[in-house]
Amino acid sequence: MSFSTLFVIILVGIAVAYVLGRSRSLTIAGRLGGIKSLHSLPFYYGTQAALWCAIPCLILLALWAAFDDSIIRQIILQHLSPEQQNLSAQELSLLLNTVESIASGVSSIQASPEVMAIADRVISLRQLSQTILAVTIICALVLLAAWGWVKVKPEYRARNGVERVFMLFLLTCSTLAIFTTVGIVFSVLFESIRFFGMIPITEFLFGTHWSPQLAIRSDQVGSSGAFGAIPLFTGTMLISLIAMIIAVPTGLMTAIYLSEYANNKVRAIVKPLLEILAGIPTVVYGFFAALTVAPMIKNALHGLELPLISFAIGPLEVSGESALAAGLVMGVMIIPFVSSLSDDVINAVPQSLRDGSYGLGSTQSETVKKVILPAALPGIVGAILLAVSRAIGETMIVVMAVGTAARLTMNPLESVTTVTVQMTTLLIGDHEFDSAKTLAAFALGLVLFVITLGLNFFALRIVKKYREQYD
Amino acid sequence: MNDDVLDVADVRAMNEVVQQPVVAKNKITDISEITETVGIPFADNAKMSMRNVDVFYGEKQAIFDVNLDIGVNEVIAMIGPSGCGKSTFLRCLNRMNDTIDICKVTGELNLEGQNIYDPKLDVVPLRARVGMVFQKPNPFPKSIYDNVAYGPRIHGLATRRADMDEIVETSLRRAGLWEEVKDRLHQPGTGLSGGQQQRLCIARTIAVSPEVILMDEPCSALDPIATARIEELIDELSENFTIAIVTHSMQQAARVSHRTAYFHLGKLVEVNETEKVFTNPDHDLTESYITGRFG
Amino acid sequence: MNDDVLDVADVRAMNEVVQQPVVAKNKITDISEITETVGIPFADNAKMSMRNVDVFYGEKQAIFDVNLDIGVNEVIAMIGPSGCGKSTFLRCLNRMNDTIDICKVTGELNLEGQNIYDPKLDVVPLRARVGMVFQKPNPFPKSIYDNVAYGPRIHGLATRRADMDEIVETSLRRAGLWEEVKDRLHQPGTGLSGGQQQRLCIARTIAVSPEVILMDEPCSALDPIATARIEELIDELSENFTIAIVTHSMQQAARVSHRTAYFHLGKLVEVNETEKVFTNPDHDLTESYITGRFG
Amino acid sequence: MDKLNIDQHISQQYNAVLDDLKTEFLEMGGVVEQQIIDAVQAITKLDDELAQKVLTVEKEVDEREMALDDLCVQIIARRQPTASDLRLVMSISKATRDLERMGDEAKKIAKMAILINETGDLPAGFSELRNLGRRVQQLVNDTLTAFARYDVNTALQVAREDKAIDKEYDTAMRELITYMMEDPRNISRSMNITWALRALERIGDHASNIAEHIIYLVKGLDVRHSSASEMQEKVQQDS
Amino acid sequence: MDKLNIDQHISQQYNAVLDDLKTEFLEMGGVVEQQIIDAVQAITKLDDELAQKVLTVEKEVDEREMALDDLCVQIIARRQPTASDLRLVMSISKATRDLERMGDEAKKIAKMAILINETGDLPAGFSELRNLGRRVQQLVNDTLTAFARYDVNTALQVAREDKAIDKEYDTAMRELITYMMEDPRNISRSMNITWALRALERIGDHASNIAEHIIYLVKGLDVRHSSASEMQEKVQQDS
Amino acid sequence: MTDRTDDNKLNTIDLVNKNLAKRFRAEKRFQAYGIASICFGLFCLVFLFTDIISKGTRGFFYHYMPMEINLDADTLGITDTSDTDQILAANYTAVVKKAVYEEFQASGRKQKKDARKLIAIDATGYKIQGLMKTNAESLINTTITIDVLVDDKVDFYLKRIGNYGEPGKEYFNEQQLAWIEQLMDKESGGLEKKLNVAFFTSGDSAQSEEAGILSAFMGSLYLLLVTFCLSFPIGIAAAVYLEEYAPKNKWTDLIEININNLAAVPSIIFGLLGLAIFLSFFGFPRSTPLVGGLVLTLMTLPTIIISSRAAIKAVPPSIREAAYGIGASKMQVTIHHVIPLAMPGMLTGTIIGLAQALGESAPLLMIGMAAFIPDVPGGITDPATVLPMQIFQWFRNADAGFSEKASAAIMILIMFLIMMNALAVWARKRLERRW
Ligand SMILES: Nc1ncnc2c1ncn2[C@@H]1O[C@H](COP(=O)(O)OP(=O)(O)OP(=O)(O)O)[C@@H](O)[C@H]1O
Ligand SMILES: Nc1ncnc2c1ncn2[C@@H]1O[C@H](COP(=O)(O)OP(=O)(O)OP(=O)(O)O)[C@@H](O)[C@H]1O
Ligand SMILES: [Mg+2]
Ligand SMILES: [Mg+2]
Ligand SMILES: O=P([O-])([O-])[O-]
Repeated sequence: MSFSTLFVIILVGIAVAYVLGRSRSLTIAGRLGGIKSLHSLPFYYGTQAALWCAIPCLILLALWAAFDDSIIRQIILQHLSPEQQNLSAQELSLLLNTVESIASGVSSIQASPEVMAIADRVISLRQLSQTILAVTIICALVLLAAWGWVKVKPEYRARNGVERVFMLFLLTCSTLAIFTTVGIVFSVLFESIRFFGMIPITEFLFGTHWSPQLAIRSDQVGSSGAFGAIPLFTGTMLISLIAMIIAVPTGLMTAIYLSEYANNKVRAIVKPLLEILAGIPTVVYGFFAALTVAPMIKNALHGLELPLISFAIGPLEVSGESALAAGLVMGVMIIPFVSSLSDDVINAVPQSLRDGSYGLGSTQSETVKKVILPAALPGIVGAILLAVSRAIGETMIVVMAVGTAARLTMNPLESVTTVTVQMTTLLIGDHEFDSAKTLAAFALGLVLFVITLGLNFFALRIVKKYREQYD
Repeated sequence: MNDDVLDVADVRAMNEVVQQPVVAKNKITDISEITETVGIPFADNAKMSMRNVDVFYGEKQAIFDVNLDIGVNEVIAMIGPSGCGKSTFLRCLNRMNDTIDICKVTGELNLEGQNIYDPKLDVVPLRARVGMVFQKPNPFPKSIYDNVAYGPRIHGLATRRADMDEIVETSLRRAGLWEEVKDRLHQPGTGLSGGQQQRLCIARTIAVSPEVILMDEPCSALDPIATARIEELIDELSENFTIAIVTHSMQQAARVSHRTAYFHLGKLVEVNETEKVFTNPDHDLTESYITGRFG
Repeated sequence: MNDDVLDVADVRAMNEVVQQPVVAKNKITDISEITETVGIPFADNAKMSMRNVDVFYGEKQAIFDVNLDIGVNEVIAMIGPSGCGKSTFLRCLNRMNDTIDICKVTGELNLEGQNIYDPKLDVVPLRARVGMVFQKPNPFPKSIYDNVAYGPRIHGLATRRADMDEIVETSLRRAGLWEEVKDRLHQPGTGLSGGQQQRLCIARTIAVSPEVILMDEPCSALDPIATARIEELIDELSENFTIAIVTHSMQQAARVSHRTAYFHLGKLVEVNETEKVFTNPDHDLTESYITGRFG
Repeated sequence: MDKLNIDQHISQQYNAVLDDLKTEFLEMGGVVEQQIIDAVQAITKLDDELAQKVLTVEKEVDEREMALDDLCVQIIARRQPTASDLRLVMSISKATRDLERMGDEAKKIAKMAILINETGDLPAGFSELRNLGRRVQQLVNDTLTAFARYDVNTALQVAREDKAIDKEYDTAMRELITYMMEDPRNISRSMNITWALRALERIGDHASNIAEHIIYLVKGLDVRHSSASEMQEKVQQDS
Repeated sequence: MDKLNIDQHISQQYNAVLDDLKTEFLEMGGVVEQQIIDAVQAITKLDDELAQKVLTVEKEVDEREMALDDLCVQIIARRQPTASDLRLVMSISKATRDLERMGDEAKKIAKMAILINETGDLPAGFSELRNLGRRVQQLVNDTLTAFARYDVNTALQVAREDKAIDKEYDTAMRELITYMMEDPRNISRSMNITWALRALERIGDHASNIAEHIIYLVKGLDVRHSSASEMQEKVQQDS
Repeated sequence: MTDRTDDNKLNTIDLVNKNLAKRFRAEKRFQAYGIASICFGLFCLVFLFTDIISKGTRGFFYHYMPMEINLDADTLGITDTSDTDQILAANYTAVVKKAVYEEFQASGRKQKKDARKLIAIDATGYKIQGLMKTNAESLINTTITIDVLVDDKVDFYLKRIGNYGEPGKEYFNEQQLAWIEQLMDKESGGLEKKLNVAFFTSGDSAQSEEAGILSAFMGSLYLLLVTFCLSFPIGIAAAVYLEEYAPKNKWTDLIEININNLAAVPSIIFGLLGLAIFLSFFGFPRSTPLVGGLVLTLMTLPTIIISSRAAIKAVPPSIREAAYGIGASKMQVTIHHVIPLAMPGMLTGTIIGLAQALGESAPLLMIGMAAFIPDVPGGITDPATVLPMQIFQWFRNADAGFSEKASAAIMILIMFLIMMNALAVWARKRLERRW
């Protein structure tokens, strides 16, 4: 019997246990004069019985599924002929793969009789395993259902038991977030440590030259490339800065206008429209930035002689992958992010403050500027910090619209590169997993994580503090 | 035994027959019969005078033909069942109703003879003259000083720092808060207790030297001790300001006001000296309301 | 002229000297001096009896050594200044405080001789015996019928539909709501007016036939008319239930209760017949509180 | 919607308590009235037993007075009455005192009856006593009825009638003094009659006081210390 | 924090109103006391002018009574007093009545003074009148002081003293009757003295009533209709 | 004092009036900024949409040309029509080429080569193979007329004829241009622009004219399925635990801070997580919706938990108290009251989270879902790609034809998203309750 069949059998068993437990409790209740004489409602007795069945059986099934193959493999390995046991690790795994494919009937290749014998053995072992499992589970189901049935007594605290299980389930789910964070840290930490074993951390953090491409040829003597991450961070900062310059004033003013000035009709139309901007996938923005905005900027600005600037540096030079394009588009993407977060905090400012201000005879803009914004300021700052962290971590727009040349510049018309772009370029495609080049991506990831973590931590603290003010 | 003597049975029987309240003056069962306000709705030295005021929320009329004067330095209380239009009427007096789109006010509302609903009139200076204190204390999340200074600042009432300091101090003193806060003027106003906050709001209102102060259930969010303080304050303020107060608590109206106006379903039923209203009101409805025959 | 005669000046002078309240019984200025409850905290036919109850919120003690009996079918009112621990004490009586993590209760609290803080005791049946009505009417967003039927359902009090119908009808009748809602039992309970909602909540509570009903400021969110209805209802319910009610309104305590308990800073200062408390309380603090000398 | 019944308090209990108050008051009035009748009968018929009964009933009246006063205080403390309810409570609180005083006076009459009985003689003044007794008794009855019915007109009539009774008392007094002067040995016993007459007059005064309270109760007008015609005027002005 | 002053109402106004009430009451007491002194002086010295003054003051007393009653009703309607405050208001509302009655009795004495003056003769009983007058006057003074000081002991003393005064009155009465019997021509005038004595006795009674109100006010005990010793007992039990 | 006040009053009103004009000007300016901001936002939206629509609509269409093709058994190299192997392995391009030469009357190597470049030979070959598979018997040695796809460059050029500079023209020489002209002029049987059905029904392809979005679409669908099945129950359970059960201590604070932080961790970091944990550590198969779903589950969980918590918080505590007050147990309170009442908010949060997941690409980049996957995945463990990745792939492809396919795919993706948002709105409307 396959796992899925067994699974269905277990489900049926659980259902039966539930029905049995419930009906028995009802019978008992009938004898004793109503459900009131039971400790718990019949539903709980049923559920308790079902849980008795479900938990052990499902655990058994899961364990079996997890270790089934490796145990069989161990058994096979022990029964290999001596010469087979002397094979190199690679050859052995090749052999085992062949056996596997024969046993599962994927390939009909004719192999050597020994191999065929092993395959046969695997098949018979598997059948045996399945049978044992099936028998165990069915027995367990019957026994546990009976146990659950016997357990139904008027004074038995079924509800309390069920509730404890329920709570454990909830607890497990909530700890997942911690495991995720731990997972993130672990998944970047070890690789990063290895990376810093190859490249000194100071060079990585304070070096101003980034050219990991040099390291492609691992046979090249003494070539570890240049891993100074400063240009990446300045690039990231430049683009984020441009994005924030676009997004913050626009988003903020939009939020203010919508929540304070606009009448209901306008708000009902404009707000969801702007929220569409937030829902558009970043890959679309990237596409837009690379194919529409970047050429447009280039066409518009390239060779332009601005009165003051060109005096110093001559006609403008605009790169086809300018930071400006990516920053602009990122800014547009972040507008709704800023505006809806600010909108929330502005709306959270109690109406009574507005009334108070109007009641003193202030105009609407005075109320906004002198009462509402100061009141909402911590929240708005928090919102902006969250937006910044979003901009820093943004990947697809920059991957699509920004070059890979790491240049240490603050000129928005030049092409720069960002942390996330480098991470993707370093990891995409199949390189050796151990090369400094690949590991550098993890190190970048670690630094990015730490930076955004810091920002978020800061932002969340501010937002939280602000929320408490009116609670 | 004399048959004429009132014995217990007699008394019971008589009571059965006379199951009626003490008074049955102008008995009203149909609200539409109320056409005119009884008592003394007018004043000789009117600060504000309202004539034939109707207020509509969209199609729905909330105030019907109200005529009322508010005298100089008078405390007038407005009472009545929930939804009778007290707040609506009060908010007409400094056009706070303008913030509600569907609200329409007709009739004549004069502040010292000037029609406040004159389309040419600007609400900003009007609200500086007719201040408002709200149900829930709503200090701005600024320092105590800035809270009080806010009004004078936006209206440009003080140019020099010293002037502003003086306005702030005077206002806080008048609101009976100075002693309690003078050492922490630059701490946030939201850190005060509820009653202190409400007094701060009053200080903020009087800082722009209004002539009239409107209060909409100013104590309903406060505990009894703070309420008593505010009531005390209202009494003191009435020396310099004209005050109109809406309250759900008849006792409060009884305590603080000079005259009491009773609203019922949007109509102004009775206005009288407070003593009179609470011991011997003129109108049957007022009587029934204040004796708890309906809410 | 005889010099002995009290003239106006004399009177004034005398009043200056005798600037004191009428009574000065056991004058207390330091709360720590209060050690024992004055009046009659105990009852012969106690439904619930509390002995040496202390309640802590973390480090902070909110209730100090309270001893109190609640008699069968008695209405006991708990009054006192804000934050004195009325709600805290009330919520001990059916262990609603369990929902607050930091809250710790010590002492003996008995319901008909059974210690309700016995660790082996299950709160679920306890709360079915000691029901609670809250400050704000809080009907479930379900139909009126389901609101009332919820309790009986989770406690398995009725198996057949007809039984349940009967429980629902009886409870609504007792709560004085049946006539008003019988035609719309399947409309949402949230569609009722505030007062009706509160009565629905009372019906919901009595549907599980509790023995004791706890009410924490049940009328503070209601208008006067609804309040009066609920007070009326409390009176009727006291025929069958034991009721403990916390209220901020002394008048309400005066109106509805048989005995009144006065709390002060976590201590039970006085328990007495309500008449006595409101005309001639035994303790100075009670006197000062009810006469409005502090809030 | 909650329906509006303007005649009844929202609180039925409050209604019941106010009704109780009024009933108790009228009951006490009934007891006092009976006391007066008994006392007059006792003195005119020299019925010692009846007189004793009046004396014992006096205790009940006293208790009733205290109970009523207590109830008034209770109502004020528990219900915070206003307007007409407050006037009802205050009137009753004051009128109770008058009823009690009437009872006292009846007791006095009864005592006189016993005294006269002891000395055994029948001095003059009995017919006056009987006449005045009848009028006063009627007056008290009218007063109570006026109270029960909140009847201002009857109350005004009571006030007027009291003035008439005062006149009659004066006449009787003068006659009695003449009689005393004629036969000084009887002075002591005649003095008893005098006191009884005086007691009847006081009862009339108290009835008139109650009438004033009725007017206050119904009209909210304080008509004390005004003559009957002034009262009439004030009342008419008001309505 | 708002500081707690247990002696004062949170509302200063309420305090002020209650103070006002008490002051007004004591002022009225002062007026009545003066009236009594004047009346006694008028009748013992046969001072017509003084007697006239008493009569005119009576109007003021009446007005004061009505004003005080009005104030009591106002306070109940506007402040909802409870406990001691309520007892204060109720006591004053009742005691005012007693004061007014005292004034009335003083007026009666003054009237008698005028009557006696008219007839010109000085019948017997003046010394008794003077004695009783002095005692009653002192009693009234004590009563008012006890009220002003919320002094239960003095109040109890007043109650006891009243009983003594009653005794003295009885003696005086008996003497007067003897005197009348001796000289029947004087009956009419002696009757006037009788009424005056009686009035003084009544004043004492009213003072004793006020003393009872003081005990109610301070102790919350209704000690009416009990003897002085019973009162004492009750009061001692309470504290 | 009172005198001073009176002075003040006069002063006040005068002062107030004096400053009025200035204050109203400031008011007007401020409003103008607000309107400008909104206009900018709306302009961006409109610009973005017009840009994408104008580029994308072309991607849905393609130019076809009806052509007569002679299925000559010899040229095909088929000897036995019942032999499937023969049918499959037949030389279909040869017949197509022959037909093409005939169509353009091309002769000579050069001309033939030019002619071949105008038609999608391979695609046509597959098409004929498809026909032959079912109907070899009857079709062999006949001449059929089918719509053949033109070459993607031709298509590109045709779509832009008349545009400024006629982009694409540079791909062709004189001869080819003449032929194209000739085809366009033809009365009937010439070029025809038709809806590109293959775009919807086929997977990715190296040839832009054959590339379709079906595999990516199915990949997205599987991915969403996995994400939904995991994140919805787990998210709700976690939210319920944190709001209803968790005691307030360091441990729960830690969980809370963690969740809030995870919500703002850059998505690419989740990619690293998936790469290190699921692929390297657990050894799950690469490029599968299963792994993608797991990664996106971790990524969307914070969103769902946060919005669910907000929804649970919005359930008035009074409801809980009410239930506790009549003796409901914690689980009963949660299941009977809290979850049903919070459901609209939870669902909205979930759908928004899923919409995010649908548009997400950076983490998938890390776990190898950027691979070239022409086959439509049959389950969650088959290698697959998703719509945003497909767009990214096509965008990076130098071939001009892919760019407009990418635009078309974007339109599909956005439509998908809008539908999901509409679903959220609908669900909220449907489940919302009044209190
Ligand atoms: N913004 C509004 N839109 C529509 N109707 C309104 C609005 N505000 C108030 N109303 C209606 O106008 C009437 C009067 O309302 P108002 O708030 O003035 O009553 P109120 O006497 O202040 O009641 P409360 O004592 O409850 O504050 C009510 O019937 C109410 O429903
Ligand atoms: N959950 C809690 N955590 C900590 N302290 C609390 C909590 N609830 C109440 N307290 C404190 O316990 C004391 C008593 O509070 P409680 O709510 O019982 O007062 P109360 O008499 O009901 O006041 P109110 O009349 O304002 O309802 C107060 O000092 C309060 O600050
Ligand atoms: Mg209002
Ligand atoms: Mg509380
Ligand atoms: O008590 P009186 O003196 O009024 O009879």
